[in-house]
Amino acid sequence: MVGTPVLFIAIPLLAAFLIPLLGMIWKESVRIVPGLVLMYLMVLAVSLMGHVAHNGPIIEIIAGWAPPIGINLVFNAFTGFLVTLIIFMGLLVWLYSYRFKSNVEYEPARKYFILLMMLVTGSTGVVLTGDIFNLFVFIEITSISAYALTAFYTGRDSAEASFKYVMMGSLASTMLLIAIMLIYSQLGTLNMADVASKIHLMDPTLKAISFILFVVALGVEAEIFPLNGWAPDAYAEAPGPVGAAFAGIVVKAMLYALIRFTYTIFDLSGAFNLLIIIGLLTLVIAEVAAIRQDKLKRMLAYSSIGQMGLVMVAFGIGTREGVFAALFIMLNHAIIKPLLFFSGSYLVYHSKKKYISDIDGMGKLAPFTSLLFALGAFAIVGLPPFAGFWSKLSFLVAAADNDMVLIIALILAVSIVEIVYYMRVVNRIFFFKRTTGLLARRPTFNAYIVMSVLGIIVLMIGFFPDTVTGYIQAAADSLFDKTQYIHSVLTASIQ
Amino acid sequence: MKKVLVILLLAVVGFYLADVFIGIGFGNDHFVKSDEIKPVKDIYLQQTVENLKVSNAVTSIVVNFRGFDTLGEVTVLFLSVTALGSILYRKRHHAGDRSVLFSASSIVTAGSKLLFPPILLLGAYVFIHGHLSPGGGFQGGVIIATGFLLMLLAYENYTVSHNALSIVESFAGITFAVIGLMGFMNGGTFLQNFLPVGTLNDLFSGGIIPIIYIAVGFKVAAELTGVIYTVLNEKGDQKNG
Amino acid sequence: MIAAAIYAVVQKDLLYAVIATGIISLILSIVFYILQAPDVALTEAAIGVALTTIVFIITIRNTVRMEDESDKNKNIKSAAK
Amino acid sequence: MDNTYYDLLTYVVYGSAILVMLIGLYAVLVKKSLLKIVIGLSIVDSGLNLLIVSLGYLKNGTAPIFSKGFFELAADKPMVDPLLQALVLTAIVIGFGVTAVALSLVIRLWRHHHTLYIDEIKNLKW
Repeated sequence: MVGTPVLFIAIPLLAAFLIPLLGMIWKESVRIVPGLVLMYLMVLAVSLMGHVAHNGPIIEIIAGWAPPIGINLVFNAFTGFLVTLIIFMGLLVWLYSYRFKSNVEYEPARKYFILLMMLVTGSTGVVLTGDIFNLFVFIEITSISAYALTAFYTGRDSAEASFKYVMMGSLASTMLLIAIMLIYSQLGTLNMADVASKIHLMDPTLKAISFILFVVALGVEAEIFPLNGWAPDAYAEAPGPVGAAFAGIVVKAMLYALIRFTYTIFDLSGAFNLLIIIGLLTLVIAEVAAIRQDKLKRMLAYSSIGQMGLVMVAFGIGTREGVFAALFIMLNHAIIKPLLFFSGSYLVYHSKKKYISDIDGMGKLAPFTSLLFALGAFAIVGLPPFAGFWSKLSFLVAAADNDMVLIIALILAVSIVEIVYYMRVVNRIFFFKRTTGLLARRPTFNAYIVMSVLGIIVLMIGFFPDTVTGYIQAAADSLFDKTQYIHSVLTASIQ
Repeated sequence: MKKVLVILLLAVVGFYLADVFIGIGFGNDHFVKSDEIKPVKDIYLQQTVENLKVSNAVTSIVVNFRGFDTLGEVTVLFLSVTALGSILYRKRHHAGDRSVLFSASSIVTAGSKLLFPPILLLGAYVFIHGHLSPGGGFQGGVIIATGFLLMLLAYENYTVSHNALSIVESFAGITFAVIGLMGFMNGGTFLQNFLPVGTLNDLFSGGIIPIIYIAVGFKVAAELTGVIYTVLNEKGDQKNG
Repeated sequence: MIAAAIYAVVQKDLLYAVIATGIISLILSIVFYILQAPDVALTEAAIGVALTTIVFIITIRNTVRMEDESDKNKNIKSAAK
Repeated sequence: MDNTYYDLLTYVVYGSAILVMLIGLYAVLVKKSLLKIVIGLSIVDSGLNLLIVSLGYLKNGTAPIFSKGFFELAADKPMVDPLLQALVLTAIVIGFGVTAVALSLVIRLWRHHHTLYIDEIKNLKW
């Protein structure tokens, strides 16, 4: 075997503790080491994915105590898929911000890269862990890094956005802790698989209450309406790459936790309907809000929330096809949203207020960036040859299989809204006259690479969707196979 | 009438929460009665004595059974120091421009000087004996940090070297992670004990538990001192009251 | 403890409010001790009573002492600026 | 000790823990001063910790420490839940970390606005 899943957590932590020491010797190392760590983890993730495809899930036991007693990490097709995605996004964000931060002094740069690495590590931990309380700890790691990254710029509004985030986040973690305690007080265990196998013994009222607490708490972190008060501000005020990291990394991990609770741990029949209702509300309200925004990043943030709503609805369908569609949308969102954030933040780079109207006529000044932005916009609304089309199609097919006509109609209506506001922006970029005297900023070399890679992936998924559907199908199957998950965890022993 | 609305909402939430917890009951076995349920706490208590030879069950859980949580927790503290530094960072650094809480009299300064070594000693005692008596890395680390806090408050120009803090912090953190990785020796798992456990109630017992707790103690002490130091050096632009 | 909590919320002078939260932690740590949790009691005493209170007090020193909710207070402050 | 005494204690302990949490929550929701909000958050944390520890308490229980005295004096007494205590330990430390970050944000906001009054800071939509 090449390595074990625990290295996903241990190596970045070791590096994070080492960086202050290395920084005293060689200052450039604070930028390079996180990247090297992420590259190594990417290699590890890919090789473990290959291993899992042939030999089945890997259950990592920690401290030598088999699952109900100790903490364990689960690396199967589903978690592996998400981990690979998260680390890949982390790597791109690192690459993008590597030179972006070169004008920043040593101290903040060191902190920025440590925080970024810990954001990735925390999210990876959330996805991998098989223990409820450990999940809480990793959520806290992720959110503290996120608070600090939101407030990274010393402008006046970023601290406010971050404060809002801290408020919501710590109330959410209080609720999460109460829910964990309710489960423990009844079942006497904290292991996810163990809880899942015993949940039918739990008092129904308590079960419902703790489920609702989980949904609310994780909903705050996964920007689900009406708990997403923090999200647009945090996206808009955080540095460009961090906004992309939120969309591509943090939200994915939190959504994973929510899904894990709904699908594996709880056996409530009403849970799926709850997901559909929440998802639809999120979707409709976020898209309507997005069309009213006058700042580019806020518009993207609301669009991101809307996409999360769509994912929730897809998960709420509750069939294998639904899960497939949800994962496909998540994948596309994780690739397209960062592309939009990266290129968008260059388009409004010199504009003080970051209004959408400031990008009029950018198409001539910065053709490459504008083209990529347009590509992202086309892809996310689901125009045929691009990536978003296939995920939306699979979603509609899954909904149609279950005769959810109303939902299909609603989704199509919302898609039109989405098309309207994205096309408005694209229209402004290419066909409006430049009104402000602001110049375009040339992207750095690394930013070019990152955006091109993302653009190529979008095109690749668009033209050859088969390259990814296999992995997604395997991931969906492994999420669905609840008994196998429980069995493989509870019978795990030291290799 | 926002206040009334909020109070009403809170009353409803509180009622349900109280209802749930009173239903669970206080001071009795609250786990569901069933053959399938074997609360892990019983296993913990049993294994603590039999296999780990550690007196303090809380320590054995924090450091061994759920050592991964502790690693995460130490990371949270590390992150909050980093976050503090990043949030409060500004370009011009006013060195020695510290906010003074009160001007200390000579009694206070002399007293602090006198108390400082015993506090450090107490902290060290608490974390070295973490596996035998109440206390451990966190508690001992916090006690040491309060010692530094006392000195920082009593002496206006008492400084702690930032580099020294981060060296201590890094080394302690690396120790924790490396001991964790050393668990892989002999085909074990992350954080697995690889040292002989000794006998119950001895100072040298419990395998890697005391070592990890000492590392945690140093790390927590360095981190909390760092938190206080960073905040203390942050003088507001304008003072009021 | 409840009285201290209410006092902490109602009190306009933030310094007293912070000290009230310190008192909550102090009572809490005694309660923890009674509930047979000496480890938690020790942690709560050290973190809750000492460190949190001190960090709050330093923040208050760096900002304002009064919670300015009334217009009167605001006027005084803008006059002082 | 008899059972009615414990029944009464149930209401007292849980009641006060939940009440403290609610008071903190009230401060977070209603108060207009940023520092008061942070104070409220830390009060919520305190109440939560009490709630969790009291959940682990057992009648006539003893602390989960196998000291020499335990085997001599209290070997027949049940031990209170050590796991919940370990979790609270973690929760307290994490709570402190979050409070410190929140307070540093308060200082940042003060630097820019010279007020902690929430209505004057609101640049973004609340």
